[in-house]
Amino acid sequence: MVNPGDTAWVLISTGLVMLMTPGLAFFYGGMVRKKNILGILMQCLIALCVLSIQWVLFGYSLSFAPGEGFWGGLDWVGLSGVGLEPYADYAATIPHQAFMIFQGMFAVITPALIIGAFAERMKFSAFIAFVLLWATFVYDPVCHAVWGVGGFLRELGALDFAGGTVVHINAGIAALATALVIGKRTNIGKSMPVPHNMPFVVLGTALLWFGWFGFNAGSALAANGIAVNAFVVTNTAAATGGLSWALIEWLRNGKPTVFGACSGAVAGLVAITPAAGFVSIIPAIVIGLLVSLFCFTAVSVIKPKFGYDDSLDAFGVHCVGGTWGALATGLFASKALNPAGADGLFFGNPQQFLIQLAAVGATLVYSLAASAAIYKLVDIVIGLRVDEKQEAMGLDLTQHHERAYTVLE
Amino acid sequence: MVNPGDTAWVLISTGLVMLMTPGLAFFYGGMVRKKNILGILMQCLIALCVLSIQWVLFGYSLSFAPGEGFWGGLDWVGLSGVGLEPYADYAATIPHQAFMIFQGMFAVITPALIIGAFAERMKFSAFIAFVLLWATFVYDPVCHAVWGVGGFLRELGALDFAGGTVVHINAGIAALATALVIGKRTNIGKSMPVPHNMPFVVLGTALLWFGWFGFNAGSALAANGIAVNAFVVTNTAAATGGLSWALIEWLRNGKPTVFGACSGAVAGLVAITPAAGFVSIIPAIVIGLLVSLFCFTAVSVIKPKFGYDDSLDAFGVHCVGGTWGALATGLFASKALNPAGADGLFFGNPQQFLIQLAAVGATLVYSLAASAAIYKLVDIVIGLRVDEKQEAMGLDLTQHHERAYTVLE
Amino acid sequence: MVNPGDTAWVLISTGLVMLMTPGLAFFYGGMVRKKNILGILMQCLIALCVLSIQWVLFGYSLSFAPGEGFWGGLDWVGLSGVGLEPYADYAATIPHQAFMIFQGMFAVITPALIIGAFAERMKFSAFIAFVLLWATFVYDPVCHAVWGVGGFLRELGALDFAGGTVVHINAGIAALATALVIGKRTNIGKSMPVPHNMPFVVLGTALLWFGWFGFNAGSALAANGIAVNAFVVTNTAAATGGLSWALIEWLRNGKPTVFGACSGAVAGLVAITPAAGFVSIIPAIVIGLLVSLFCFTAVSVIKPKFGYDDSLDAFGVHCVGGTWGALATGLFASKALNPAGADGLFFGNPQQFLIQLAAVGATLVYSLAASAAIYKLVDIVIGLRVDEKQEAMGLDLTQHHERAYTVLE
Amino acid sequence: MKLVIAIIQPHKLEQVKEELYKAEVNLITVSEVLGHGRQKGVTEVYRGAKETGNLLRKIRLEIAVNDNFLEPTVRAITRGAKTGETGDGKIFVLDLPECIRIRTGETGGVAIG
Amino acid sequence: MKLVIAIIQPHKLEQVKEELYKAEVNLITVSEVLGHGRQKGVTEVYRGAKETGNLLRKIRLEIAVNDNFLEPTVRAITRGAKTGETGDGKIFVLDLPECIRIRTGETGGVAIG
Amino acid sequence: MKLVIAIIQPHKLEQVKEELYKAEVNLITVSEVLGHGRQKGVTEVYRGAKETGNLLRKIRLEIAVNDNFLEPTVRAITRGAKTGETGDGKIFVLDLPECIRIRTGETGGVAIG
Ligand SMILES: Nc1ncnc2c1ncn2[C@@H]1O[C@H](COP(=O)(O)OP(=O)(O)O)[C@@H](O)[C@H]1O
Ligand SMILES: Nc1ncnc2c1ncn2[C@@H]1O[C@H](COP(=O)(O)OP(=O)(O)O)[C@@H](O)[C@H]1O
Ligand SMILES: Nc1ncnc2c1ncn2[C@@H]1O[C@H](COP(=O)(O)OP(=O)(O)O)[C@@H](O)[C@H]1O
Repeated sequence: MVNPGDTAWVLISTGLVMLMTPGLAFFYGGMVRKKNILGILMQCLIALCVLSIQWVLFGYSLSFAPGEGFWGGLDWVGLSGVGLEPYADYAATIPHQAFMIFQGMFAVITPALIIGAFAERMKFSAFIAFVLLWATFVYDPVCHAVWGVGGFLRELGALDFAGGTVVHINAGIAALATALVIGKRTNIGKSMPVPHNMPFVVLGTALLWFGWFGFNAGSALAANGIAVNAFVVTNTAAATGGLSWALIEWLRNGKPTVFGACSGAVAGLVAITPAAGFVSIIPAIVIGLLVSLFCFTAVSVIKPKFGYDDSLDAFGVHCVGGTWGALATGLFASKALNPAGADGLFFGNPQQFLIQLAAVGATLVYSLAASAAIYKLVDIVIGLRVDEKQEAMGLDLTQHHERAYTVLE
Repeated sequence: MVNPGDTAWVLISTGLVMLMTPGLAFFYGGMVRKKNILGILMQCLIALCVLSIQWVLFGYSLSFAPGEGFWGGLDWVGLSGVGLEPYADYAATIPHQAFMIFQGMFAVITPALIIGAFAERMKFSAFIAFVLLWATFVYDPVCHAVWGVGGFLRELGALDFAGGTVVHINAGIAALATALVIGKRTNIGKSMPVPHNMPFVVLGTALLWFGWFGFNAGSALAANGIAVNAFVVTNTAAATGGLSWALIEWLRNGKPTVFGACSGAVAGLVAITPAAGFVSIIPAIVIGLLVSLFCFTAVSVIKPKFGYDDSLDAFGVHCVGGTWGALATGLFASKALNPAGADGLFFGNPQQFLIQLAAVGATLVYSLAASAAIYKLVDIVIGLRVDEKQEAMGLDLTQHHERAYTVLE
Repeated sequence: MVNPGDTAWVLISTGLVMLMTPGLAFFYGGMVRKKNILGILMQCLIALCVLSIQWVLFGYSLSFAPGEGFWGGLDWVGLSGVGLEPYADYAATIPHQAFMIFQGMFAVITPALIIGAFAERMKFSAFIAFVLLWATFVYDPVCHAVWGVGGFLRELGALDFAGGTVVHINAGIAALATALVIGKRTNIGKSMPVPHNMPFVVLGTALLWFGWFGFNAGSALAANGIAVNAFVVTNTAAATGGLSWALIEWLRNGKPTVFGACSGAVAGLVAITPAAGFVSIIPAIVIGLLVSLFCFTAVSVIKPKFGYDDSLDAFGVHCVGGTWGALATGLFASKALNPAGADGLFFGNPQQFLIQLAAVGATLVYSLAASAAIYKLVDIVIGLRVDEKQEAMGLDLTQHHERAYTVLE
Repeated sequence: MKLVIAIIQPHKLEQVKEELYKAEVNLITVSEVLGHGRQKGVTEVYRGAKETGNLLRKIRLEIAVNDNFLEPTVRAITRGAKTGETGDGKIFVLDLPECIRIRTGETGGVAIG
Repeated sequence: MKLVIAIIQPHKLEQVKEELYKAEVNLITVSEVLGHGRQKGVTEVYRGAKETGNLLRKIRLEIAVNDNFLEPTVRAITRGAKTGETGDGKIFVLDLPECIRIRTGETGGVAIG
Repeated sequence: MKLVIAIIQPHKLEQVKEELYKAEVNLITVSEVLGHGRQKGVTEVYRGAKETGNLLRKIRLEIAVNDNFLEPTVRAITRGAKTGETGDGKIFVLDLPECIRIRTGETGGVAIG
């Protein structure tokens, strides 16, 4: 039966997750140069448009219709059979469409996360093609595998509360694939472009943090104790992640930066995502403290060493943070907290850690391969990059015939 | 009896609708020139202040006290008799004041929508007078006619789920009236002023989209299936509207713009508003796809042809989009979805389409005449326009003795 | 028993209050000079991080564990014993941790309010030390005294619905203490620095207003009539405060300003905070109208006269507004509205006014003394101020090695 | 050759540009500046603190011209920018001994246009 | 007539303006520029990538004066802007053959003030 | 002494700076300007209204040099800024009769560097 309290919670959580895509747009948009911010904002906005439609037309069906290990099938195409009564296999106390639209917002933001990797140099037409293909052939299957009835990682017993594998590892490794395929921005190297509007980065971080309460605590699909636990550990991991990154910078560079604190907060949010319904407060602190160490290393040590141009660190934050979170779930999960979950290594069940490893590995391999293939395909058919002159002029003018800011008046 | 789940949903929806007025402020504020943004922000902010007070003092009574066809009367002045128990004629499971404050936010944003029409040239004192008069003599009666117990369009059977006539047609046609009365901005024509801060336009769009979930899904006044349906179709129509506008630009001008995608998303939200509780997903897609065609034509073809200066297209988006939405409700509404509604033309009831036409017509005629009269009156008594020198210097400095941005330090 | 509707409401309210800290960051950040905005944003962000952690580790225990008059003790350190079942002494229908995290957001924003007093000249390292000490030795005890089981002002019968004493007087008087201890910014006086980004001030105001619905209406800890009442009076007082400040300026300076309307709205929100669950609509209007008079006087008359540099008026708005609100609660509170409250002076119970006076006095004295002592201590150990050259260059570059905005590209 | 620097009112830019095009002066460089002149600024007020906004927004034009274009240029600017009220601005004329077009390496009068 | 161009530290603007007013130089044009000089910038750090912020924010003043005002102007700027540390900036003095007041059409020395 | 003013493409700034450093010209002042030249701007479109973006973003360099540095400076700028397409920009060279270092009061050629 539909419970109004649970429904209210899932609806507002859906709104919060929707707000994360504009949040991400400002988070990323503040980081690029003035001439490219509209490129970022537009990619995020169009992802929201295109993928909202893809989801109700067939994405939801591919992901959640009861089906094979990898593929939900086409039974629920156009939402046929997806009504206003609960569908108990997913959520017993809210209308089925509430579950559908909540999940839809995940399907929107996940591909949008990849934008950070190829920022400042990708053609808009190619972006639309890519995002649609990626959602259909990477997001939907991985989502089904982990969360769909019959999904093979779900059957395996992999725990992913709100999207460590489905969202962050998946998008993060795709980010690496795309960064490698598209290649570096021209003329960077000696002097890296500097974020053109740090307050926008902070605004984006704030909206992401706020929205993440819906992302994680909404994933309980009810306004219950598990939702409250998820809310509390989400906030805690964000806080420890933000503090931790700032402290690492303080020790290493002499000063903590706003950019660092924002990055750390987001990393903490990423890492707690798969664990939020399964771990309690002390593990959340540990997860948050360590994720910034891992991500900072990826971003400030590994990336410069290998020289790939993951422009806004979509791989360095989401894949690295998501992997740590998924594995940490295998360490810290506790059935005492959530009987629907499992015990992790530290609660006497090393098996779970191995399952988590397997789920991470499977996601990494599939997503890396499929994302690279799709991206390459788009390159061949449409061409990924704007030409050098356009890159110099910026995406705003060349892809959208607009400027972000006027200089006069 | 008060249901906590429904109450939670209506309260947070109220918060979301409140946020739409600042959202609108940034949406509009980003579009004007640097020297006029504070003029926009201030008009929106003061509308929020003044109309919040008007509403609790007498606006709510005029609109919703059980009364005549056009006028709710003064029984509920100062909220007397409007308590914390439910008032079943409007909403049986939430405190009466929750319904009151939810509606209050509609009464705030509707007049604020008109600001787009006379942006960059109106005196602040005249604005306050106008907004107060308009709310009292246009918004409150139209609201009563459509939604109030005893309202004549309600009796007629007109469907308006969340404000197609009451909010968008009403404000949109008033926008045209005011644009015609106040006249064009000086020195525009050859080169139209360019939006000074596109990221603010995007921020505003994001807040509007987010807030609109409260606007439409909150209008179910309960956290039930109808709310979920409204939520889903709202998101879908926004997405299709945004995509559609971008595609139209792509075909017509060679490139899709961020401004276009934002405009389209807002147009989609406008159009789905009257229909949200009565139509399902496929009609929502149709409504969203077509609204951008209509609004694009209004804004980019009709406006330049006729030459009125509806500066930020309050008429072109809200009146045109709202009219389409109200009529589309008469086409696509379905009792199978919402038994409290009616069947539309495509569900075998052409009658409903005629009722919708009548409601649209009545609103257009009344609001056009009354708005023009009020605006003219304010012109005679106070004077609508700043003088030419003030217009050249900008409203920020001349109306508020402030500047939006410093240049140095 | 856990009620999903109440839980949904408290969770989303917690999210709303969390959003107030970034809201405050933009409210304050827009007011400072370009070179110092990141200093503000970082202080707010790190306060959110550090105090979120302090709270779950020991702050919540100090504040709310059942204890002495001033001190909650250490029983709930690390959230031991704070579970997912309700704790009826605080809230009978939501998980105990939901109450904990809701209160945690208050513990974050309260110290962040003080930032306005010492903006543009404080060392970041000193800030972290101060904020941690202040939260532990000022916020936690005052919070316990007023709200904790066994707290001495609670026993006394002082009414503080959502934090007039605990939050606003407490932070506001601390602001005065810190402004006096750290001294004035250099080179101001002849020409006061001008807000560098007024739209950010408006954005911050909007987020604060929006979040305040959670702050006040969430303090009902249930989605019931009291929550609705709190919501309605909160919006009303914000509106009247904003309008009132604008009108005062209009009369006194010839023009109403956006900055004034924003300041007034925030002042109205401050003043209604302690009263929100105890007073009805007419008192809310009175409270909002008068608070702007008091705060305007403090900010524009008293501050210039005495010459202290409370840079962004944390004292002038929060202490003055909070004091008026706490006293007004003693005037206007009514048991007819909320039986769990008390009657105020105007409802025949002068006693309550005296109790409010006592609570205000106790908070002022304790917080002033303790805040000054802590601040002085930090000065001795770490040093509060950046040196003059750093102040001239700005906190962004010198404390965080970052700039907010790029000039080129 | 001369380098003409003009300080004008922001809202006059469009008109000045038009007049310049009519005078066949097509190449210009524009920037935003703040000016303090005889014109009194609007008093700005921030939380009661009054600022006699003594720096007003202006537009600065920089135009390199051959000598025979000097007079038309000055006249075009004047036509476009004049309102007759204080704040209309100034035109400064400097000698310009050399001018180089980066694209071609051309120098002197031919490089100007 | 001379055109004085000065590059100064941003936080010295108020003092320079004051000194100029004392010297009865009231008409100035101000803009924001970035300067690279002997002064070392603060290193900026973005996600670990260090930028030796080699362009520092400066203020550029442009002041047209009659010849007899040149020295007072230079001295006023120096008094207001000097801290004795690198980064204080430079003053450049150019010959100004002509000056026109747009409002009145006046030219030469009388148009400057 | 000479005052060199160069208008270049924004994305060429880094390269120009490098070339200047190679030529041992280390002191420069940079600002953002809008330019209208032969280069056609990208048409901008706002809700269907087309703007022939006739003012393009450019970078303005101001470099005071001693006479013997003039040629190397001009050459360095040219090397760094040239793409061979319209929009590459111009270099203007003015005589600079006097230059003062604010910090020390030094004047003339020694104050330039
Ligand atoms: N002698 C000067 N040196 C530098 N800039 C000047 C000078 N005189 C005027 N200006 C610039 O021109 C602008 C307009 O000057 P103003 O005196 O207000 O106009 P008007 O000469 O028409 O009365 C000033 O704001 C300033 O930027
Ligand atoms: N030769 C020059 N050409 C152009 N600008 C210069 C020149 N020398 C100095 N500047 C400007 O003056 C500013 C201050 O110069 P700097 O060498 O740091 O100061 P100081 O001479 O006091 O040591 C520089 O940032 C630059 O903007
Ligand atoms: N005569 C001039 N006066 C002022 N600025 C000029 C002049 N000629 C060129 N410029 C500046 O140089 C920029 C580049 O000029 P443009 O004609 O586009 O390049 P090119 O000479 O390489 O074809 C212009 O945008 C403008 O800012």
